[in-house]
Amino acid sequence: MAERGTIASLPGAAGLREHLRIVEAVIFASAVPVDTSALATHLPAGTDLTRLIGELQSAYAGRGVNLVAVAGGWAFRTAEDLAPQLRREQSEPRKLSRAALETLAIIAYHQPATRAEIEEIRGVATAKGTLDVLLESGWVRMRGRRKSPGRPITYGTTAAFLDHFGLERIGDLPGLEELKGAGLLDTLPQAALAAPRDEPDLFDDEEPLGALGEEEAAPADEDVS
Amino acid sequence: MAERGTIASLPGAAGLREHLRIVEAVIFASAVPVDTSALATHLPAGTDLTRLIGELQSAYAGRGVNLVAVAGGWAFRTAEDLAPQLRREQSEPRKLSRAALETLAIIAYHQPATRAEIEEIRGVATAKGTLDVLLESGWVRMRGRRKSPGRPITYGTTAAFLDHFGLERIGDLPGLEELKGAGLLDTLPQAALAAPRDEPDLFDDEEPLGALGEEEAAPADEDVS
Amino acid sequence: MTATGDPDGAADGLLAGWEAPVRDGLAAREGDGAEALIVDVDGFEGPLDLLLALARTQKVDLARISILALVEQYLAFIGEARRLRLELAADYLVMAAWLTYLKSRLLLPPPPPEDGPSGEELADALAFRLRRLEAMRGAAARLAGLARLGRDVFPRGAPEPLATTTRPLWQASLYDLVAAYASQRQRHAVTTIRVSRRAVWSLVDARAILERLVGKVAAWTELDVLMASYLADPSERTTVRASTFTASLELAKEGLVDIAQTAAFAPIFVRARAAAEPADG
Repeated sequence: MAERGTIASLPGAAGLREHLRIVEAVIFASAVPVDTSALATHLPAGTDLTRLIGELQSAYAGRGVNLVAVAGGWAFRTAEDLAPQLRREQSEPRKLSRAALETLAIIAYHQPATRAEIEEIRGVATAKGTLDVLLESGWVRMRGRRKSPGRPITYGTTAAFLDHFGLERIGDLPGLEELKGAGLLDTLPQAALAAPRDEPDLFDDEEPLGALGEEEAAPADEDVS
Repeated sequence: MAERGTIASLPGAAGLREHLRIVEAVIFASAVPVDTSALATHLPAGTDLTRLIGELQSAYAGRGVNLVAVAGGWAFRTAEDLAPQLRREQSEPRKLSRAALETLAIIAYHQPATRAEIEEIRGVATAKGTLDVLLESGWVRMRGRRKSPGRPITYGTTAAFLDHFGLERIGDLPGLEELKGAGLLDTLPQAALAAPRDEPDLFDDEEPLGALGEEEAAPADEDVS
Repeated sequence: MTATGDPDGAADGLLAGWEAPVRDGLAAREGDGAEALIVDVDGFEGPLDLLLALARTQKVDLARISILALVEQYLAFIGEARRLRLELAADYLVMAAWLTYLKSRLLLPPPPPEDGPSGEELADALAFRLRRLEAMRGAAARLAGLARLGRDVFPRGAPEPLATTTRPLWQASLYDLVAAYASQRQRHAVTTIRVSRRAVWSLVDARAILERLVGKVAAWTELDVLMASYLADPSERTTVRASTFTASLELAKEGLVDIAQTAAFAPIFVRARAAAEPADG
């Protein structure tokens, strides 16, 4: 490595070790993923965070706690394979109904998606309560409104969704490439290839929610399709 | 990391290593310190918990996170010595008080100015906090001491002052005539205003701050060129 | 309705614990074979779900499914349900009507092109929707199979909120600064106006001067004329007059001068009194 000499001549191994300790402590302290810009505020400008995180990640590889990239940041999580040993201590999280899980999957893979689009895919009206449960879980959010007749609300997933399912970004959804390749993420056959997008900014065909009307005052009865 | 080697090379082989991972994960995931009896429920009967905890504790010694005994149990805590680095700095915009603003203005226009001179112009005593705030803001600095009885400290503005107020040099401050022209002054004061000067070098009637007197005990130790 | 021999597939589809059995359920359905399906419609989530279940009985890839055969199966299912007088939701009937139309399109010679999509195009669209629904089912199952936070992996149980120190960021504009300076120079100007001492003639001064002047004049002389040289300054005129008049009264009382005035507001005359002469003023 060309940089080696440079690094060795920096404050030195002690400095590097100190930076490693800080990164470790900051991520460890937090229950939610910490992104690199937040980490950078604790370190001198110009610190090579990628290298520090790489070091830390390999230090924790194979341990009972791992450093993982999730929801656009870094977090310590118990090792997946220890689930059986840990589960007894923790109460099971609430199970999602089949309809809710299916709706969540459709929103995740097709976002931004309107209620009408979800119903078109499932071939059935969305039961009252299905979207509520997802909104309440914090995994789904109202993004804005589609610029189309009726200005229906568009739904998308949140950072909490990525965190919960251990995904670094929405592009890491399982089987995404396969589905995309088969054209199954399109709203209609022959439509342009689509990919799910969960960027916070609204897209060209979306507009802000605007003042909450009576329609969506409670997330339950928001069907504006 | 050295610690990884330690764990990997433990004599107890795979079983011991697995037990260490479980202890690590259980303590990490717990919201409260975990006592040994709670740990024991996750491990085969007869496991030497004292040894496991000892191993884990030394693996984390000197790291950013330590395994500590608290409240009758075991918990991970960020290393105490990192507290300053973990502290998040947040800057909060705040307006200067009227007194501080007036004092700052007098220092700007009449620098180098002593506290007595400022008070003479303002006609009121300057509260101790007022000058402290200005020194803390980085806009005002102690220049030196006036060569006069009592050797009072002289105050002047800094480069940060010019920067913040968008002035290229101190002479760009609007003069009395200009203030009158702008409608800020009804009449011109009798005494003409000497041009303010903020050169870093001391003037003929100033001398270095020297040893800390009781007056400037707190914020004084900044450079006086 | 339940595909027979499929205990956990469609029957519990609505809300109950679906996550774990989903893949098994799909597999079981596929393995179900062509046994008679009709028992009950409750297990299906709408007509598309029913169609998908029926399609699986064809034991072929959904891409190569016979839509015509599927339509026949669906219509047979609906017919059987009606024969058994089962309650059917309206959308199942709507789907049945549409499939009947599709069937006629597929069987009859193609209509003129302007008469809407052909039977094949409609069949393709239906096949696409079935494939897509199945794909999303699979995606949901894979999502559910991911290691989930709070079930399979756990975050730090006792997060340590990082301490925050607030550093004030002082704000002031050049206008604030300049206005503060101006306003307080203004105040300063007001408070230091020096009221110049008003010149006041004391009674003692006035008497001394009057004595001196009258002593030389025996004839009646107008007081203002007598004092003319002192009344030149307008700012002192009032005080000179008042003090001189008072002094003249004092002198008259002591018999040193005579005073005469012909009418109110008329000029006042004075003269030194001769020792023997009685006053006549």
